[in-house]
Amino acid sequence: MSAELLAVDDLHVYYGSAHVLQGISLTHRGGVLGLLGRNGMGKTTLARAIMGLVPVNGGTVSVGGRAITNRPPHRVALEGVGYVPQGREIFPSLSVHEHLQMLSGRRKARGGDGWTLQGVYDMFPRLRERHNVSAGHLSGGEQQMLAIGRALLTNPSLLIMDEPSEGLAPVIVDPLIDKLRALADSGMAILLIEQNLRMATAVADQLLIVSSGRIEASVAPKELEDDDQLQHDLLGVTMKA
Amino acid sequence: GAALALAGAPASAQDKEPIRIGVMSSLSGAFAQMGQDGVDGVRMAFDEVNNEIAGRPVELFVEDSAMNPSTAVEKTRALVNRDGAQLVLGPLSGAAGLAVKNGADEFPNATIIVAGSAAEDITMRGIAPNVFRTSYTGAQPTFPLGNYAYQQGYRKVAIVAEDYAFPYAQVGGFMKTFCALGGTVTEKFWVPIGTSDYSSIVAQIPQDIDALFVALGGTDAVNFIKQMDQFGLLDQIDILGGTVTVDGTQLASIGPLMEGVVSGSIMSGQLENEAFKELDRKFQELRGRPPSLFVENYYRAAKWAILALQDIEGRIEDQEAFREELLQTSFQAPGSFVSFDKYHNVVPDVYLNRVQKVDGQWRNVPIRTYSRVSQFWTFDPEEYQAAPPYDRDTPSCPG
Amino acid sequence: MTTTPSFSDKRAGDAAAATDSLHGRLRAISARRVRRDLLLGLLVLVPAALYPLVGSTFHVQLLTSGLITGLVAMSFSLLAGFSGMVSLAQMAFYGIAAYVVAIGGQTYGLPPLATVPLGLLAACLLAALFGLIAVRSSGIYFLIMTLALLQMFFGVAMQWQSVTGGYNGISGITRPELFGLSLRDAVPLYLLTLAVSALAYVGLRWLLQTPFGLSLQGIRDRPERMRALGFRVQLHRWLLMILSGLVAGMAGILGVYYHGVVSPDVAGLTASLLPLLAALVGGVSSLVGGLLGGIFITVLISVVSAQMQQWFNSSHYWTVIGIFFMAVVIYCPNGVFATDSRIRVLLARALGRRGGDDADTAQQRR
Amino acid sequence: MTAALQLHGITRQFGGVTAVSNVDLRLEPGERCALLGPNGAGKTTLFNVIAGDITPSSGRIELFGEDVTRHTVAARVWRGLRRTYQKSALFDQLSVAENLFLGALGPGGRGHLTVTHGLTAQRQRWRVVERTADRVGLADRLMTPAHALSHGERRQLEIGLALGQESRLILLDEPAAGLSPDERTTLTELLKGLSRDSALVMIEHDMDMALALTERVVVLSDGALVAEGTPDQIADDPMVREVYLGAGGSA
Amino acid sequence: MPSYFQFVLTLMNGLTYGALLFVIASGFTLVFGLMRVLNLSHGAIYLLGGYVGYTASTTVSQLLARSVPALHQAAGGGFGWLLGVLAAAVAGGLVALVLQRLIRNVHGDLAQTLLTLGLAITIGDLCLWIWGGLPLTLDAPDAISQPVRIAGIPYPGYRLFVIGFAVLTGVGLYLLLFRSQLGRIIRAGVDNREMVAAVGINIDRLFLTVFILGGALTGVSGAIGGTYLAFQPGTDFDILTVALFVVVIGGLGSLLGSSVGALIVGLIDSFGRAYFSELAIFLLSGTVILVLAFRTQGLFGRAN
Ligand SMILES: Nc1ncnc2c1ncn2[C@@H]1O[C@H](COP(=O)(O)OP(=O)(O)OP(=O)(O)O)[C@@H](O)[C@H]1O
Ligand SMILES: Nc1ncnc2c1ncn2[C@@H]1O[C@H](COP(=O)(O)OP(=O)(O)OP(=O)(O)O)[C@@H](O)[C@H]1O
Ligand SMILES: [Mg+2]
Ligand SMILES: [Mg+2]
Repeated sequence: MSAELLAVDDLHVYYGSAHVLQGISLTHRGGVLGLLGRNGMGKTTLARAIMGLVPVNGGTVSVGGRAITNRPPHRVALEGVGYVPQGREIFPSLSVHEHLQMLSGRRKARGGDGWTLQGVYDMFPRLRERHNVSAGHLSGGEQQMLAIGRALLTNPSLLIMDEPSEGLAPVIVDPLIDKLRALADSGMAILLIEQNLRMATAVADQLLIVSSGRIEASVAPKELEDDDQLQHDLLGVTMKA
Repeated sequence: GAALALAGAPASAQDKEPIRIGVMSSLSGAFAQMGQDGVDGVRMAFDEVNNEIAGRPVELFVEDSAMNPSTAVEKTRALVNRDGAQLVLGPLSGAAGLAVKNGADEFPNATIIVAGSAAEDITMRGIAPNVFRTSYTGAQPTFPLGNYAYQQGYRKVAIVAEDYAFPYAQVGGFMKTFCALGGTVTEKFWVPIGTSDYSSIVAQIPQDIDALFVALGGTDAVNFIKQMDQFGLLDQIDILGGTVTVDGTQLASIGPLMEGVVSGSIMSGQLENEAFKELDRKFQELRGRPPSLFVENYYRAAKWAILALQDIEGRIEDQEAFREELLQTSFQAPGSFVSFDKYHNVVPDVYLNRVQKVDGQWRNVPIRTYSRVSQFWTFDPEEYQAAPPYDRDTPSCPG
Repeated sequence: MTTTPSFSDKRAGDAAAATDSLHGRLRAISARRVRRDLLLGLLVLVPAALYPLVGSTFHVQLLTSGLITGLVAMSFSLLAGFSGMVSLAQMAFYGIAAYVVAIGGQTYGLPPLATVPLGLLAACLLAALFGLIAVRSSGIYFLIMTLALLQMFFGVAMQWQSVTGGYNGISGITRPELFGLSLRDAVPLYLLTLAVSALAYVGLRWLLQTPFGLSLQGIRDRPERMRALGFRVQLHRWLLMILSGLVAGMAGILGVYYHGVVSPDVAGLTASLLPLLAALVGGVSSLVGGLLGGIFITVLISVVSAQMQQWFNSSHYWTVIGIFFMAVVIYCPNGVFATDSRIRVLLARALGRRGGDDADTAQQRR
Repeated sequence: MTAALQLHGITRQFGGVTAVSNVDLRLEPGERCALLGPNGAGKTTLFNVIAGDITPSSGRIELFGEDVTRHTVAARVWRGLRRTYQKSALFDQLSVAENLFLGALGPGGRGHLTVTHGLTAQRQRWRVVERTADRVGLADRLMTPAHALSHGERRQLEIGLALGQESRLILLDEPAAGLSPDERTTLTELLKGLSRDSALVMIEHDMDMALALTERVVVLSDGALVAEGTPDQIADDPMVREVYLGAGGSA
Repeated sequence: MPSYFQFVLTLMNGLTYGALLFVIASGFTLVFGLMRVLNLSHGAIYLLGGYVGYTASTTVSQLLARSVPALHQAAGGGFGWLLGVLAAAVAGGLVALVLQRLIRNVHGDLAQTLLTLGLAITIGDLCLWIWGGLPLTLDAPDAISQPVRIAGIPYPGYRLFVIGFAVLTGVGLYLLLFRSQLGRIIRAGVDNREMVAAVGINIDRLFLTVFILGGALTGVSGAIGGTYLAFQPGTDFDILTVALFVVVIGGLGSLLGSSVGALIVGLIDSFGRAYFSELAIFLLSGTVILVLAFRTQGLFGRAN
């Protein structure tokens, strides 16, 4: 297995005439890589480009050493990339249980047992309570849990999460932080896009700052957490007033 | 270039100004087969004269009136104003024919020979100088059928017919003669065109009637007869048919079920005259089945025009003379000997046909012929035209 | 007004915006557009009005017919493109106006001065009635509802024989005179149709750029949100439906003068299919597309049906039209006259440029 | 003084689930209140009931002293109620400016038709649009169609839509969700600066923001009101810690 | 006929006609229920199924009658008919395949719907081109067309067969839509195609499967319906209208809905014709309008 789980090289993406990704390069060798940046800077676009959900106009993407640039999304997923999209994107026509049923056992984990339906229910007990409800009727936070569970069931070796903490109550976020850390420690690589600074700094091993479709900086979480001036320079804010 | 050629070469047909003739028929939708038959008929007639009349070549322009009166008007304009036709054969459906006739003053330099449309008022209650009809009115072929029904001993008849103008007239013609003799029509079932399930009507057909008069066309006729059969009623009731109920188009698909049905038409599946045999042979060659009513109707219209044009040396530009000649022309058409009455409507023979198997094919075989049937039957034209037009309730003789 | 998203500095935009008020900018844009459209309009209208001097009677008639279909198509697009209501009932409004003019003139001998307003009124009333029943439905339910209503209209036209003439309808309609010219003649009727189409178009264009027009588009995109902003969604829909009935009614009156006949077939399959095809070929989100589409499809069908006969002795022109139509949907989803058709994008790609400007299209779709 | 909002025993069931259970709540004019609670507690459902998107199974809603339990959504808006949605509900084909224009056009207190909205008022309305766009940080995206916005930008526009007009009561459903820390700061400033003519209820999982902006906090759990108090009281309440804040959830 | 019998007969007729309508609408329901594509070429595929079924069954019957007359006699036309039904399924499936290939290229509900309309126009005209415009019907095999006596009245056996077929179709569809992995995935894919792909499922291929299945089912309904009712040019749009009405009355995408819708239309048609024949032309559209006026989402439709 190659050391580079994910390698993005000089990636360019356009929407019509808008040049949204302007040459992004990054490599991910395991653990949790965090992406931060203001709204509309191209984080989601990067995630979608990796997944094959938007056409790439230049540059390459490879996973585990295999080129997947502009491959159809299901091929990318079968390469072991899991995706928790921004805005949840659950399937309103299916019940909670059907969501999980649909995916459980489809793709085996590389080694070990892999995720099961029960595993997801154990992680988010709230979902077990609501398992018969049509997913469209779930509350926002419940949908977010479902979206995370859905991605886990594909047993990815690389998990791309686009703002997974959005809409989750603090009481859920804390265990989620621990869980993600545990996953990363057990060998799953995670690409985490976050707006929640606290979560990002707590989970990530390294943080990249995206601005205007480029990687502007790469910092260690500890460094960012402690340095108010750096926070202000890179993100325009400080974490605590 | 054309002028030079004209001056030099001997005047062969190719060099003369062609006679442009428009053909309008229903070529899409439910009447498409009948419409195509009509076009075949026209082409056969012109092929017989090698597409040439009095040394002038004939050019045909075919258009689809789509069963729609507005379209028929537009297509007449296309044929006359665009293609330069001075003679238009068609249209096929009733409303279309009526619309064209009522707007015919727009085309003073063209003559229209209605070849399929059966709406009475095309040649009644006011006529247009440039509109003729060579087919028939809705009631024309069913007057004798009512007569026949009474003579057969039927006294009580029920009716199943589509709910629009043509069947009103077919039923009207039948009832005018049948009721006049003392018969009664106990029940009329009017069904919308395109009705598919007749089972609830089949279930309601009274059991004490002597015969059932069915005036349905196309799939409606097929569905009705089929469902009568499924319910086992077909053998129990005598069936009389309208003009298009038992035409070749239906016989192709449910011939065996129709066996013995008697209907009134201006055409038949087996006639002794040469013109018919010729048409029958040629059409069999072309399509592998006997010619339908519509083949004959359009053929007849074309033939009529050819004869008249030949008599005036192809000078179709002289519309006055052409119309005059047309009105005077009479000839042996495949259906029967035909001529015009003073209302520009055809006076043909009417046949009562019975469905029989002839040489492995289901055909209408004439059992009775009524010669020279006028659109007014034996009634006084003035009185007839003054009477209210046929509809659901007129005429009526519930007994 | 190309707004390429500026990534370099988000704040830079604010400064630029501050120099010029939004209202002023929009006014300038719309003034520019009005000027452009006026010029374009004249460029189209003047030759169109002079066309009868050179064109044959038949071609003038064909154009008239195309414009009439186009008017109905425009009334369809008005509903479908600007408020998301795909209505199949437009020909009922056309039909009732045509019937009222025909019956008023033929049966009761009323002058056109009376029948024309009556016809338009009838079209509006019928649209109001249909609207009352249908506006609560949306999407496919609305579509089916209007289809059922159209069939109802067909049924009444067919069955109410004493008034409508039943299956045969009413034919031999006498046409009025306008400035001493009979509308039975091709050219005067053409000019009248052209004028009515142009007026209807300009009127609707104006209406759509008012707040009312914008509200309709909001309702199309997200009716629940419009409700939550306090709008009377149903009422807006209903009014638009009446307006579209009015436009279709105008077409109906021109149509009955053009054809000289009205019958239940106005609500039949082919008759209702035509404006639909016209609207689509022209692009549903464009009003002028409907008019042009009407002419386009009318001419196309006329040419194809005649040529299929001349070349192949075949009457199967619908196969050609059907295939053409599918090609339009696939390659020019916004109509054959749209600037963002797929063909253009492909061309642009081939020439090394990238597709159209997204920001621009949101503004220009009308 | 009449309350801006008064809920009497609001209950809402979905099949077997009671999403909101017998909630009584009174909100004074101009008051700022945070509605907290774990996921699925019934917060959004309660908003939907107040706004009229769903009817309560039982209970009564009063807006400014008037019983509006049976009123339509629009009728409540005419009385001064505005809201945002947890999942952005924008006019996708329209530009940001047009979206905001519709927000500003809303028929205010009368609910008459937009046809009658005279052209004279337009200039002023566009000015409102401009100001709103600036306030929510979309000033340089005015001509962009809404479907081409990023998630966070859509959230910004979502808030902008509700701020287009004067209001007397605003319901914000997780306004900060999806916003970057920078935009969050801007939003906090914006909300702080809102006129006191209008009361405000805010659902928010960003505790820093929720507690900084409000003077009263209500906590919902399993559909029922379980705690109520000032931000400080709530942050220290052990029960709230348990059901909502969790172990590390210090404010 | 005594009015009691008349009533029973009318009821039976309504039920059998309703069953036929359900069969006719089933392919439509499948494609719409799973794919949310409003397939306006449904009627055209039905018509094509009828024609292909007719040609296949008559050809096979003639061949058999000529080569192995004994077998042909014994089967009572059954072989030809069965083959006709199979051929219709194949034809319907093929058209659906073409349709799916085309529809992949267009986005948006309206555009997709219009594409199917274009296809409907084309197929309808091609059928006229190939088969001409004569009204045709298939002959049911003797085995299923013998009259059965119900309450002393002979009742057409084929109609009872259609009831059985409708029940089978309904159960099959239910299992497929709601009880199978395929059903779940397809429903998910319709909600959000991208996300289904992003969890590693080749959604395009599954969509194709459903289309072909729906097309085949429609083709079969053309052959089965074509044995019950005659068909000719124009039948395509009549069938489409009825299918649309049935499905809409029941509520789009609801299987229960379309079965109830079919029964309602069948019964209203039957009783309406029997007892209010003057209103026959308004029965169908009137029912639709009434239902939708009071339930804007149809009887079993859910608000989205
Ligand atoms: N239409 C519905 N049908 C069935 N259950 C529903 C429906 N709407 C909401 N619920 C359920 O009611 C509960 C409350 O939902 P609600 O959206 O109000 O939660 P919330 O407090 O806003 O949560 P979050 O913070 O996650 O947004 C949830 O468990 C949800 O699944
Ligand atoms: N479909 C689209 N068409 C045109 N432009 C788009 C489209 N989607 C996104 N954009 C633009 O691309 C840019 C980047 O968007 P993206 O969604 O990647 O941002 P992001 O960094 O994820 O922001 P957020 O934090 O708000 O989610 C934004 O300016 C957005 O307006
Ligand atoms: Mg994003
Ligand atoms: Mg919520």
